[in-house]
Formats: sequence, C-alpha cells, structure tokens
Amino acid sequence: MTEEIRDDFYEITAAPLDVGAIARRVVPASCGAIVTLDGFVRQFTRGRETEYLVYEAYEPMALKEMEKLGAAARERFAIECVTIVHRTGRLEIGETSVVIAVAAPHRRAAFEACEWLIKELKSTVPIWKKEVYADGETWIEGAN
Amino acid sequence: MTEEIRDDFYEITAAPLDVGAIARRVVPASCGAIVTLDGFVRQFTRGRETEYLVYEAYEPMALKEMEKLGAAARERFAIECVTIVHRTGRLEIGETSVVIAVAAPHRRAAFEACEWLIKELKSTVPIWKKEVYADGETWIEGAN
Amino acid sequence: MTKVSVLFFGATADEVGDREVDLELPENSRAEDALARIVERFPRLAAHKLLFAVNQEYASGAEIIGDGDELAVFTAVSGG
Amino acid sequence: MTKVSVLFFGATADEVGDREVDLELPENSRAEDALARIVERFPRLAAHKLLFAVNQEYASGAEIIGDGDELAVFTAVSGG
Repeated sequence: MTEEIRDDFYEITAAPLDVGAIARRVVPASCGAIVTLDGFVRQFTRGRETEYLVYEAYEPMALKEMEKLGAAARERFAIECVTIVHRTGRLEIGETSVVIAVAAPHRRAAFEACEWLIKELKSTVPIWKKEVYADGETWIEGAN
Repeated sequence: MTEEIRDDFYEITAAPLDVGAIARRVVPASCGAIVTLDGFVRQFTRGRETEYLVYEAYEPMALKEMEKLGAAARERFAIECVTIVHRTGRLEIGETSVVIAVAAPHRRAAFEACEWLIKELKSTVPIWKKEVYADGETWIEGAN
Repeated sequence: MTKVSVLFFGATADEVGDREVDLELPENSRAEDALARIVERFPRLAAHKLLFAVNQEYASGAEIIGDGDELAVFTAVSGG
Repeated sequence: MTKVSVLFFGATADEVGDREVDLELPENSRAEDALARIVERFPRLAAHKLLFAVNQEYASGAEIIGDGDELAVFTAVSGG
C-alpha cells in the first residue's frame, strides 16, 4: 500500500537557512527519528583558503530534480518525509548551503536515505558553486 | 598526530532541546558537513498509543559514558566534533529526547559516526524510558 | 524555423557573456543538433564538458526541439 | 564493615520503593557479592536482568568495594 504523503518539502532560496526549523518542519506521528545533513561552507579546500562561495541554480529544473530524488528515495527506503532546501547567492564561511532532512519510523532508513540523497543531489540537481579566493575565483565543475 | 579538541559537548537536561542550536553549536572551519540525529517521541509503538514518555538518567555516569562514546567515535571515524544531548523528565509526543550531531571534513564519516553513536548510546548510557499509556505505564528495559 | 530560448548558468554564462539567448533552428532539429549549433555560435563552450536540458529535463540528444522550447546548457553540477 | 550507598533508577527504584539506600558490607567484598546482598534484601529485583555499577563505571563483578563507594543497580538501559 503506497499512501501518498504531501509533506515533502523542496525549496531554493537566497535567504539564510535555519537548519533546525527546516529539519523539524514536519514531525510525522509514526516516526521516531529525523536524520539531517547540514552542508556548509568550509574555509579550506585542497589547502586553499576560500573567502566565500556563490551558488547559482537553474531553479525550476533544480526543484523538479529534487522532487524526483525525493520520490526515488521513497521507493528505495522505508521513510516518511523528505525535506531538501538549497541556498543560492553569496555564502560566507560556515553558512549552510544545503539541508537534507529525512524522517522515518526507524533510524537506519533515515540515515541511508539522507546519505543517498546528498550523493544524488550533488550529481543531478542543476546548481553550481563558485569558489572565491583572495586572488581569483572559479566555477566548480562536477565529476560527471 | 592526535590533536586534542575541546569542542565536544555532552549534556543531560530537563529543558526542551533546540535541535538546530545544538547541532550548530560548533562549526569547525575544517569541516563541511554536520550530520544530526534527532530522536523524538513517537505516538505509536508496536501499535499501542503512547500518551507521553518519562526519561530518567543516572546523570554523572551517563555523562561519563557519553564522553567515552565520543572518544571512541574519534578513534574509529575521521570526525572533528561530537555533540550528544539527552533530555530527561516528561516528554510529549514529537518532542526531542536525544540529539547527536557530528561534524566532519567529509560527510561519509559524519554519517557513519552519528549512526554508530546512537546505537552505542542505546546500549551503554544509563538512561531509562517509561512509556505512559491511557491505561498504564511501563519502564522499558533494553535488549542487553 | 523553430525559435527557442537557450539558458546559460555559472561557467557557461561566463563563457557566453549572457544568461539567455534566442536561437533559430531548422524544423525538427534534434537536441544534439541544437547543442552543436550553440557550441558553434559560442566556441568557448567547447572547453567544458557540457550538459544539456530541454524544457527543464536532461536531454538524451534524440529529442525533437519544438517552437518555444526552453533549452539550457551548463557544466556538470556542483551544488551541495 | 564497609559502608556504601546504593542507587536505584527507573524500574529498580520502583521495585525497591526508594532511590538510594545505605548498605553495610563485609570488608573486601567484591561487586558480585554486593549485588547478591542487595537482591537478597530487595528480592523483587530478581525479576529483572540487572546491571551494576561501582563509582559510576560498569562493574565486572570482581571489583573490591571500598568505604564510601557509590553502587548502582539498574535494568538494561533504554534511552535514545
């Protein structure tokens, strides 16, 4: 029995992300665990110091791809609710770029689904990152 | 080289838990990901409806055991920072009982360590849960 | 002729110097032909591994492009 | 005699009807002897699988109990 659940949430926004509020937007009564990935801007990458990042999204397509990932995750894992929010624009060191939160009756499925979702997001959702250094900047091109 | 890091955080409190604030208490510059487990009170367990839970801790020992788990997690996984907070007292449906947050340079280690920590916590940290139903209550005894 | 919009993002927008251009294609062009024509017009794009979308879906290359379709050319994604 | 405190939590506190009791043990008692004596005094504890701690560390049973030690008797943990 596949009951349709309408609580999944996908968003792209230029506003700062409140990880706790995003993760707890939906707390299904049947669940006991929410696993959250908070991806944020690190100061050093490959030994080079980042001043800040700029994220750009192809927004309507990125939202469609996020929804596809959420639907695929429901097929693969025993989870109840998926939330994916990605920020765009200029992000300072330590600021959150992406939040993926998965609620599930049992924590194992929530861990698995959350990890699967971030891996897939990084290879399919049309969002790009520009790293800005003291002496230049570069758009990062993904692996595939 | 094992550099001592002083940012780990272990707490037992009767106050409501703010998951986002707990998870982002420390954001190491060398890290890019925080994985958080938010364990909360589910309404139905084994088909029976819970009215609320009561958690009780042997506080000084529980804190020592949490610290041991954090230290063991650092040995096993390439992580930077561990936070474990457990609530005690009466918890209503949906309220968070435990937060485990792990910051790491790479997300894989953070996922692994977070999942390992909750499993170990559930078998070693001296905290007990009483389930209160409409028609009775029972202290839950763990599996080992 | 088929008239379409082509969108660019990040590195491809920088190479093209624009975020959106109009393009005319022969009737019944396929996605791969459209992409080839875009790279011909903006040869600096050839320095990148390109992905291509038609109407906000990844294109295999065989899709027939219709009037008013939204094409997009971008590098491998790097969000997260 | 060795004087110690024994703490109870959750189910064991309910069985004992108290959260802390004082106990006197023969000199050089081992942890397992202390636990046996506690169960003897509060026989309802025998209905549970019990864990035992000495000075806030899980006890193997062989530990020698000293004056002023803090013992604790509880059921398998169920936090999380």
